[in-house]
Parts: sequence; C-alpha cells; structure tokens
Amino acid sequence: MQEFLNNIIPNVMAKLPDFYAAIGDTLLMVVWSGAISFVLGLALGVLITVTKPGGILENKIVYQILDKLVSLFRSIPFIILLTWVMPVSRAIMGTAIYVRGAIVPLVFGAVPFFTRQVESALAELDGGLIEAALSMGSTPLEIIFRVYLKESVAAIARGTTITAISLLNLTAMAGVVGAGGLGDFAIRYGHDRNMLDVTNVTVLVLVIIVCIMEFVGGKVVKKNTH
Amino acid sequence: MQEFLNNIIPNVMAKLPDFYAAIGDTLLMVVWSGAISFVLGLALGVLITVTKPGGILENKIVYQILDKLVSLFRSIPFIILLTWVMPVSRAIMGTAIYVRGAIVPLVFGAVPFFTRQVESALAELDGGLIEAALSMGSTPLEIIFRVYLKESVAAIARGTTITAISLLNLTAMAGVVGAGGLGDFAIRYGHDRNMLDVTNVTVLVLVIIVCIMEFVGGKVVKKNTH
Amino acid sequence: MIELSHISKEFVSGKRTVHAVQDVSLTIDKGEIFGMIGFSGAGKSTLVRCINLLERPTSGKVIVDGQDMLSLSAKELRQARKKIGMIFQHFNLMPSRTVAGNVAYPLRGSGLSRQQIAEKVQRLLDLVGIGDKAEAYPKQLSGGQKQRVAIARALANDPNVLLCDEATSALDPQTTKAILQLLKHLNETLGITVVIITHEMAVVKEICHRVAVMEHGKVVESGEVFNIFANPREDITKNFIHTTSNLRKIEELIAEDSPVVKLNPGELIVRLSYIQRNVSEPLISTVSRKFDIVLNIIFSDIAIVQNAPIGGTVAIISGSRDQITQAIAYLSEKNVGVEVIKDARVSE
Amino acid sequence: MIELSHISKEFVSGKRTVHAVQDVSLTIDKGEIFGMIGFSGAGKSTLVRCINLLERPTSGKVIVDGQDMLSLSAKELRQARKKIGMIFQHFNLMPSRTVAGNVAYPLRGSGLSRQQIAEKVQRLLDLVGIGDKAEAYPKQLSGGQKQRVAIARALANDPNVLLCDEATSALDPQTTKAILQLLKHLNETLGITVVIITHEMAVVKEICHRVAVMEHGKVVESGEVFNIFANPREDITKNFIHTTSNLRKIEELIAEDSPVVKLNPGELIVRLSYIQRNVSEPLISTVSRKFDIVLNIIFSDIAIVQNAPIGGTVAIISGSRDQITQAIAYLSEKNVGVEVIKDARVSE
Amino acid sequence: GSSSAASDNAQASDSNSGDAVTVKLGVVGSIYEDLWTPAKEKLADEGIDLEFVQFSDYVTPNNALANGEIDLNAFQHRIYLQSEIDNYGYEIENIGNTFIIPLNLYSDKVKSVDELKDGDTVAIPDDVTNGGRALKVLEAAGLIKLKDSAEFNPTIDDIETYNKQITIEELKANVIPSTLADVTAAVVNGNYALDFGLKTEDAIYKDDQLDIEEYWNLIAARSADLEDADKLETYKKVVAAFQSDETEKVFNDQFGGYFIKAGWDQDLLADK
Ligand SMILES: Nc1ncnc2c1ncn2[C@@H]1O[C@H](COP(=O)(O)OP(=O)(O)OP(=O)(O)O)[C@@H](O)[C@H]1O
Ligand SMILES: Nc1ncnc2c1ncn2[C@@H]1O[C@H](COP(=O)(O)OP(=O)(O)OP(=O)(O)O)[C@@H](O)[C@H]1O
Ligand SMILES: [Mg+2]
Ligand SMILES: [Mg+2]
Repeated sequence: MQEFLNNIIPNVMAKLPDFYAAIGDTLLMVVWSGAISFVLGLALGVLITVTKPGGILENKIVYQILDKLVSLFRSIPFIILLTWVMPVSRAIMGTAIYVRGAIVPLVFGAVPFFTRQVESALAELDGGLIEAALSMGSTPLEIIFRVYLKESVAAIARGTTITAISLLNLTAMAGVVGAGGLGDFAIRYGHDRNMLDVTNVTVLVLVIIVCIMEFVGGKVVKKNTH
Repeated sequence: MQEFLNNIIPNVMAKLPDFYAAIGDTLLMVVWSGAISFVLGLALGVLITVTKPGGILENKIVYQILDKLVSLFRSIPFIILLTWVMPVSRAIMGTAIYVRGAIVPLVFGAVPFFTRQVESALAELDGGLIEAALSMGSTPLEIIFRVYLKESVAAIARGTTITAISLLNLTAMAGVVGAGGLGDFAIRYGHDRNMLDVTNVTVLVLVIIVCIMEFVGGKVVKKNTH
Repeated sequence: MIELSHISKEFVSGKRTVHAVQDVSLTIDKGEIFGMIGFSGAGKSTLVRCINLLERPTSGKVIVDGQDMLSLSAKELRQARKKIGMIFQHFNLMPSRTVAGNVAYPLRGSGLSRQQIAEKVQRLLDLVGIGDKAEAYPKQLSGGQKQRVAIARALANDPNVLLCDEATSALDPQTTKAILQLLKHLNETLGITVVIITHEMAVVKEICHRVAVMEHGKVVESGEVFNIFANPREDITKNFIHTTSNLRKIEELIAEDSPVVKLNPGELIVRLSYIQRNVSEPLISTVSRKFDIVLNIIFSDIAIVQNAPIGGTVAIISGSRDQITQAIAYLSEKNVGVEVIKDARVSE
Repeated sequence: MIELSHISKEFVSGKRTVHAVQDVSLTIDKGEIFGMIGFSGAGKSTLVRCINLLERPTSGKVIVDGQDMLSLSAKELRQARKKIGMIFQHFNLMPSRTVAGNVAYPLRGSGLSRQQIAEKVQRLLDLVGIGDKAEAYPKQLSGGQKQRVAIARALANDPNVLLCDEATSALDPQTTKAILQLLKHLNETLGITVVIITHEMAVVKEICHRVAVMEHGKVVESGEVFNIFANPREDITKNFIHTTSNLRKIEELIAEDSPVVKLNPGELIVRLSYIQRNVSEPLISTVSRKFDIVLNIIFSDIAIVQNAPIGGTVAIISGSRDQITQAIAYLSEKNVGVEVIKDARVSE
Repeated sequence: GSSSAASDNAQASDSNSGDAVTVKLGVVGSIYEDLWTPAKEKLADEGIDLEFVQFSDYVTPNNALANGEIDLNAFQHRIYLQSEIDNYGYEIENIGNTFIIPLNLYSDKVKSVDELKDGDTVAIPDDVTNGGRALKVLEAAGLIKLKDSAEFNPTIDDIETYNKQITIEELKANVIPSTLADVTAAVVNGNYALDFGLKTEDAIYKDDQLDIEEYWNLIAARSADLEDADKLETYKKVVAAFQSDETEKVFNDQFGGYFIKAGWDQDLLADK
C-alpha cells in the first residue's frame, strides 16, 4: 500500500506532514471564519430584510447604509481586501498572518456574500406568515426569530452550503497572508511546481470536503422541509 | 479639473488609457462569460432539479452525475482551474490567454456556482403549481419553461445578481492569464506597487458596477413579484 | 366594542385603483356575534383586516375596546392584537412547525410553563377535533384539518375579540356545527365578541346576532338577523336569502315545467312567508280546517331564529274559489306574506 | 366513465403511516354529476387526486374513459389529463401570471391562435363573473375571485371530466349558484362528467345525481341522491343530512327549554319525514281536516329532489287524543316517517 | 503557509530563552524550502529552529516582516526591496545575498530570437520583481530598446523602440510555462522552467547579465533587530548557514544550475 502510494503520488507522500497541516489549516479557517460569518451574515441579512421598504422595521437610513456597505465589500477583489484589512486583523487577532490573520479577511469576504444569500432566502417567505405573526401581537424580534429564521431554515441552509463552499474557495487565496491551507498547498506544489499528483490529491480532498458540506446542508434542508 | 484630478489621483491619470482598457476588459469578460454561464447554469440547475428524487423527470443516474460534477468544479481553487481548463480554452477559443482565454475558465468557475443558485431558487417553488401543470397535461418541457422558470423569475434574478457579482470578483483573478480587467489593474498597480489612488478609483468603479448590477437585479425582482 | 367609522381602503396597483372598502361605518357590540356576508370580492376580508390594522385603512377611524387603534404605539398595538384572535381565509399556518407548534406559537411568553402550554394546546386541538394530528405538519393535513388548526391557534390567547374569515368554509357540516357550537359557547360563557365572515347563510342563522351585508365595498344593509332574514331590503340580501332557502326553487320548477307543479284547474301555487316576529299560529292547519281547503306543501323552509319562526312554505292550494280567496285574505291579515305564483283558477 | 377499483393510498411520514384511502371501489358514469361528501380528513381529496394520478394509489386500478390510467405511457397520461379538468382545494394559481394568463395556460399549444385564446379566456372569465379582473394578479384577488379563476382554468380545455375539490367553498351563495348552474349546464349540454367534493349538502341536492359518503378513507355509503337523503343508512350520512336541514334543531330547542316548544297538555311534537319517493299527498292539510287536529309547524324543510319531495316537518299537534292517534296511524300507513319527540299527553 | 498549524501560536523568536531559538523566515514558493534545506539542518545543530512561513504574494512578506510577525524573509531582489522601502517606509534591510535566477526566453514555436517576427507575442511575468528584469532580458536579446532613463525596474512604458513589432503580454509568472502554446515566446523564471521541464539549453535566449547586483536575491531583516546582539548573532548564523557549499550543491545538483550563487563574498552584517 505504502509503496503503491509512493509510486502514484510520490510528491504527496514526500510532504505528508505538510499535507496534513494544510488540511488542518483549511478546516480551521473554514470553521472559524464560517462560524463568525454565519452569525454576522445572518444578522445583517435579517436587518436588511426587516428595514427594507415594506419590512416590519422599515428604516430607510439603516437599510441604505447596510445595503451599500454590503455592496462595497462585495465589490473589492479579495486579494485587495486581504491587504486592506491587515490593520484590522492586527487590532483584533494580534497578527495579520497565519491562519489567525486570515480569519478577519475571510470574514470580510464571506459576510457580504452570505448576507445576500440570507436576503434571498428570507425574500421567498410567504407574506401571510408575517401577517399571522403580526396579528398575534408578536414583537419584531419574535417575528425575526420565530418566523423569518425558523421558517426559512431550509432556504438558509441552502445559502449556507453555497457560502461555505465559496469560503473554502476563498481560503485558497489565504496563502497571501501565509495562512496555508489546501488551496495554497495545491497551488504551491501542484500548480507552481507542476506536481500533478499534489493537485489531484488536494482537489480530491477538497471535493470530499465539498461533498460533506453539501451532504450536511442537504440533511438540514430535508429535515426542515415538511 | 484636469489638474485637480492629476493631483489627487496622479497614478490613475498617468495610466488613463490602461484604466479604460481595464474597464472594457472587465465588462467584456463579465458580459461574455456571464451570458454563457447564465444559459449553462440555468440548464444545469433545472436539469438537476427535475431529475432529483421526486422531480418531474426523476433520474438517479443523470442527477448523481450532474450533481457530483457541479460539486467537483465547485471544489477546485480558481487558479488551478485556470490552468486546468487551458486545453479546453485553446480548443474552443483558440487561445488560453487574453480576455478570450479567460472566458472558458470564468465559465467553469461561474456555472457550478450559478447552478446551485438556480437549484435554490427552484426549490422554493410551491409544489402545488407543478401539480396544477401536471393536471393540465403539461409536458416536462412546458413545466420547466412555463412553471419552474417563469414562476421563479424573481428568485432566479436574485441568484443571477449574486452570481454576476461573484463573477466580477473572479475576473480579478483573470489577470493571471493576461486578460487584464479592473481587478488585475488594481492588484498590479494599487496592490503590488502601493498606488493607493489606483486601488481606490478601481474599487470605486467596481462598486458602481456592483450597484448597477444590484439595481438591475432589483428591478427585475420587483417587476416579477406580484 | 368595535367601532369602525368612515373606513375606506384603496389598493393602488399600477394605474388602477381598487376601492376595496368605501366609507363603511359599523358598530359591533361587546359580546355580540356579528356576521358579515356579501359577494365574493365585496371587501369583507379587507374590512375585517382593518379591525386589527393588518390593513391600515386609507381613511377612517377604528376603535376596539375603547382604544383608537390608529393612534396606538407599536407596543400598545401589539398588546391590543394579542387580544384579537384572527382566523385567516388562507389559514397562514407555519409550514415548519407541527400542528401543536402552530397552536403553541402565540402562547410563548404568555407566562405559562412548558407543561401548561402543552396541556392547553392539546385541549385546544381536542376542542377542534384534531387531537390526533398534533405531531403532523401542515403539508400533511387535509383542507379542513388546516382550518381547524387555524381556529385553535386563534383561540390560544383567550382573545376578547375573534375575527373569523370564512372559518368553516373547508369543513364538513358536522365539524362546522361543532365549531359553531364552540364559538357560541365561548361567546356565551366568556362574552367574547365574534366577527364572522361567511358565505353560509346557515351559519348566520345559527349563531349570529346581527349581520351586515356588503356590496362593492359598502355595507348596504345591516341589522338583527331575524329582521334581515324576514324583511330583506336590498336585492342582494334577498338573493342571498333566497338562494339559501329552497322557497325560490318553485320558479325554476315552473320554468322547467316539472310534473310537480302541474296544476289541476282551480288550484294555485302560493308562497307563504313569515315576515313578522309574532306569528306563532298553526297556519296551514288553521286555514285548512277553517276554510276547508287543501294545502299541499311543495317546499317548506321554516326555522326558529331568535325564538321566532322564519321562512315559509310553497304550497299548492286546492278548494273552492271563494274559500281560497278568503283564506288568502285571512293569512294576509295575520301578517303572513302571501304571493301567488301560478294560478289555474283563471281557466276555471 | 370513471372506474376506481380497490384503491388504497398510504402516506408514510417517519414512523407513522396514514391510510388516507382504503380499498375504495367506485364507478362514475359518463355524463353524471357525482358528489363526494364526508368528514374533513376522510380522504376525499386524496381519492379524487387518484383519478388523474396526481396521487398514485398504493394499490388499485383506475380506469377513465376506458383507459387504464396506471398503464399509460407518460405521453398518453398527459393526453388523458388534458381532458380531465381539475379545480384544486387550494386553487394553485400561478402567482406571476395575471388572471387571464392563468386561464390561458392550458390553451397554449391547443392549436388556437392568440386571438382565439384571448377571446376564449375572456369568455371563460365572464362566465365565472370576473371578466373585469383579467389583468389582476392572484395576490390582488379575494378568496372567491381566486376560486373562480381556478374554475375558469379547469374549464379552458373543454374537459370531458371535471374534478372539483370544494370548488365553491369560498363563494357567496349567489355566485355559488351561478357556478353550479354553469356546471349543470355544461353537464347537460356537453355531457361532461363532474366529480364534486363538497361540504355543502345544498350543492349535492342541487346538482348531483349520485353521491358517495366517505369516512376514515372508506366509502361507507353511496347511491342516488334522493335515496341517500331520504333513507340515510350510516350514522355519518344521517348526521350530515340532519345538520343541513333544520329538522333536528328541535332537540336543541327542547334541551334549551325554549318557549317555542312549551306544550299545552294533550299536545305533542312530532317529526314527519318523507322516506319514499311516491308521497305526493297534501299531508298536513289532509290530516288537519280529516282528523280535525291542528298542526303548528315549528320547523319544516321540504324540497323537491329529483322530482319528489324530500325532507319533513316538525310540528306541534293538538287535538283530541284519539284523533291524534288515528292521524299518526294514517300517516304511517301513507309511508310517512313519524317520530314523536315530546309528548304532553301523558300528563293529561 | 506556516509549515504546521501549531506554529501559529509561536511568538516571534525569543533569543533569550536558551536552547531553542525559532527564526521565522518568510518565503514565496515551496522551492525555497528545498533551497534552504541544508541551512535548516545546519541551524538545527546550532540550536536554531528555522521555520518557513509561506506567502503566495510579494507584498505581504515585507509587510509581515516590518510588523514583526516574521523575523526574516527571503524572496526578493534588491530593486524590489528598495521600492518597497520607498513605498511603505519599512525599516528593513538586506542582511545577506543569496542567488540570482536567470530569466531565459523560451519558445515552442521558434528556434531562435532571429525567427521572431512582427506581430509575434512575447510573454513576461507581470509582477514587480520579475517584470522589469524580463524587459531587460528582452532588451539584451535585441528585441526592444529601453529608454535611457529607465532604471533597473522598467515597465512597458519605458520601452523606447521596438526592434521587432512584438506584443509584450504580462502574465502571472507561475502560469507562463503553461501558456507557451498561446504565445510565440516567453520569459520564464528559472525555477518554473525547471519544474515544467524547460531546459536551459532549450532557451532561445539565455539571460547572461547575472552580475547585476540589483537583481541579486537576498535575506531581509528588521533594522531594529540588528541592534539586538542576540538576534544579530542568530541572523549571522542564518546567513552563514545559507551561504554554504551544501546550498551551492543543491543549486547545482537539484536545480540544474537555475540558481546561481551571488554576492556571498559580501558580509553585510560585518559592521553591525
Ligand atoms: N392587495 C390587493 N391589491 C389590489 N386589489 C386587492 C388587493 N386585495 C384585495 N383587492 C381587491 O379588493 C376587493 C375586495 O377584496 P376582499 O378580499 O376584501 O374581498 P372579500 O369580500 O373578502 O371576497 P371573498 O369573499 O371572495 O373572500 C377585491 O376586488 C380584490 O380584488
Ligand atoms: N402528504 C401527506 N402526508 C401525510 N398525510 C397526509 C398527506 N396528505 C393527506 N394526508 C392525510 O390523509 C388524510 C386524508 O386527507 P384528504 O386531504 O384526502 O382529506 P379530505 O377528505 O380531502 O379532507 P378535507 O375535507 O378537510 O379537505 C388526512 O388525515 C390527512 O391528514
Ligand atoms: Mg375574503
Ligand atoms: Mg380535501
């Protein structure tokens, strides 16, 4: 087995510890920045939805500011964002490099994206449900948690899956700040040094991660579709 | 005016023709790869939706293959994709570099993403409508065009906006194959050479493009929400 | 209890403006069951939705329980709404919650413990007859089951006012009856005010105290149920009452030339109707015996509404010409409406 | 025309299995208007959805127009469905199309020109009384207006069979009547077969030829409307008929001790009902005169169903003890059902 | 990336803590790990743990160095370092020369520079480090002439005349080997040429200006660190470890002469 692997994926076998470290770095980045982006994006998506014209907490100013901010960060190429937010990273995380330094830019990259996904998900909700909640005297906060979020779990799960995978793609660029990870590993060895086996194995691992994400997302969707 | 601009954005003014060319390249890439990806992603998203278990053209094999293919391409870091699809680019476009050479990888990058957005959009459709169409003896093709697509225009428009903006971000990486564009312009001068004015002006233009995309998308959504 | 004054509601869509409700003023008393009938599209739902401000009227004033609803703060409005239960025409159940979860929705934050909520929910579900569906999701329910969940939910908060938008339209007669009994019971024991939009005249007859008739966004007629049914003023009201009772079928039978309405010479078809409250005499028997005539009942629809008979009878009268004339005069005197529908005496 | 044999349908959700339809066999003739009644949740919708295979039965056979539906190819099934119009309980209108667009949906590809489609759509909309809403979107319609769009759509393809799942539940009585007339007319002129699920007994009486009663997924009783109404066998059927007529209200009044049912000594309350088709005598008149007794009608509900009177009367009889006894015997002899409900003769 | 997840939490080197001293070295590209292997081994013996921090961009390693997030970096030549210092005001400096990589001109289509004709396309790296040098190579090959004012880091704007009407296309250095099919010729970094199987002898023009100091690669450190005797001592060891015969052996054996030692005789830390 060992020998067989040494034969077909020699370069990977030669860099096994690095490879494992890359997997670990990627997971670390995705999990941390994913968790933070999930919370922030959800909050922003909900805020934008409810402050929209016609929303339950209609507020033109808040809406315009948040909407434009999201558009702004959606517009900045990630590599530029990476260096732009380095001071923020240093202020919050104590460093702008390594995995720790990549979290902040990844969050800045994923949050606006996820916000839009959340908006899309909430927009599909049947207005009758909001009406029913209003008629029962629910507070805006109750409507947000008990109607908007609760009733959109499936749609939000779909958006979350899409975002998680996009985030995984973004981590490939985190090598810019020395954060490593699978994407960077594939680029550094497989791409730059023409080690095809490295690329293939890395992509395989990425595909597995993506499939797991989609599987979990699909389960959540299914469990919440009645 | 001229002088004022020369003062505050000296580097941009010095590279004005390049800057304009970058805008043109970006628009070219977004429009072309956007149009192609739209058609392909729509087709794939619909195909996956209808062949899904429980779909109107349930077909396990087609579904599994397409679904896994989409996952595969969602997993590959864009920079690796860029070089992977070079032979395809050469076969189809005659070259793997310049704007022309960037179209194919951009399409490969955007299609799987858009496919998932379309799937999300179609998943939100009320099953009762499909039933109604079935009861009227509609063919699967009619159901696709006259129910799934027609009734999801708003949701698809939201997904399209998100995809278009993501595509715009991807074009920033297309500079790798000499396709130029705004993102590359900002990276090469603003980022690599620390010409802050270049970065700022480019981001400004990108923000404007994003806002236009969101505005148009919003209009389509509004026009199709009754 | 509920006072609507000069309510108007316009919907603007593009260039067209729909005047859904036009200058409606209406008072609904505390503890009353108030019916609302009218053509489809007349504006009934819109008007009722103005009561809890789900629809903000374009103009007018809404007072519920002494509070000017339009001047309430957001918080006060929520408090007010908690005491106004609403059953929606399209149910509006939350698809991701079970039946029990839907009914429990308004109970969260009501101060009840989990245990108490669960018990109350089960009690409500049993009350509407779907106790066994507690764990099902709305998608898995039949139309009538969904409607009953909506009813249970509206009752959960022990409202003072209950707005019912066609709350029994998807229910079979027996379940309808049970629900109406429930509403009547709640009304009588707890004094809860009920506003009920319905297309079933039987529902109005069965439980309403007063009723309003809407047409083209306006209330064209309103009053006590007995009066409206006995003496409908407007055409629409008459039509509604007639379609619900079978007394008007006679004209159809005549048009169809049914064998049932074949008359022998000297016979005639009359429609007798109770138009006043105080009629309690045995009419048919009395005139039969008094004037020695025979009344063969073809249609009859007599019911007790608010303790007085209402409705009427279509009958073929045979007997001597004179006696018949006298009988008719006698009936008119007794305040019974007499309409001669087909007369075979002429050929005599 | 439609032959359902041994149809069963189970829904499995998690561990629970719902037996929505259990071994139902039913034949509906060509050109028949067939009613389907039953409790909410009995399985009516599920059964009807098995006819056009929107729900594939778990077991059983479906034959429509001589075709074994379950053995058709996808294409043949589509062709067959084009000729089976369906009105859904929840309408299922396409929200992004106007009213006209919804009705035009099934007409595309039917070989009609744009012009012809537009004309046909307008004709259909006028037929159901919403010609002026052609350009509105479903969201902007009232409940009844939506239902009428659904009806127009189901008729668009000139179907041979029309499946109506509570097609008039959201309509006011007059519109309901107009729609029923329309269905009857289509049935009589074009011979279209209609299956109609309804909760309104009036609808059944008005237009159905035969009716089936469902309970717990089974058809417990079926037959000609007159027979079912005159001689309901099952409890559920009896209940349904009773709730719809007011003849059973007497028990309630007695329970409430209403002044209306206060009897003088020697009087008694009876319920007379037509249980056979051939009764056409003027009962009240005849017994009144023949036995010199007085019948004061409290409730009465007599209608002509399939050319024979059906229903009955609740009356207070007063007269001499003997005469009353004879009158009752006479009525029984005439095949009239007589039930003594309250008897004050004992105290005599 | 950091070569292990754990290193994330490691603080910048602490030369006071006795036995193990960690030195974080920022590099761009995995090839550096191979080049530094002998040095790393040697330093390990001296109680210095050399840890690589991999960056995939040329801007961040200097930024990280200036901010004290890494101790040294080795990825750039003098021209680039100077322009970065000019741009950002970093207080970092060259502490030791390393090597120079020849930038050769390769082609799939033509056998020599003479065969290039008007209308042909020549690709050069688009980054600041290699782009200017590539233009110099093209000038040396006689394809273009740069303005006299152009310094060691010219851009396309500095081209005065084209001797042949070629189109110069700027591509990312690491994709250039893959795009040889799309262009007539390309300037390929030696390291990429090696990994993509381009042999020096196949080059249609060989970079021979290897003695231009401005293009020598180097090791950079924070100037402030050089005030610290301990650190200075450590860094001296690092430079010495790299400038060794073993490293040169790696240059020649493993990388077939694509890396050429440069300026090892200059002791830049001598007077610190
Ligand atoms: N959102 C809206 N936009 C435009 N028109 C509307 C809207 N909502 C209701 N309407 C129109 O207002 C009128 C009154 O509607 P409403 O729902 O109050 O009728 P309704 O009396 O409840 O009828 P039904 O008995 O059929 O439910 C209808 O003509 C309807 O088309
Ligand atoms: N998709 C489903 N999953 C699980 N159970 C279902 C599903 N659809 C229907 N049922 C159950 O099957 C039974 C029959 O439902 P059906 O809709 O046929 O009733 P119905 O007779 O039409 O009632 P109604 O008069 O209230 O519309 C009900 O108990 C319902 O809860
Ligand atoms: Mg309504
Ligand atoms: Mg049903």
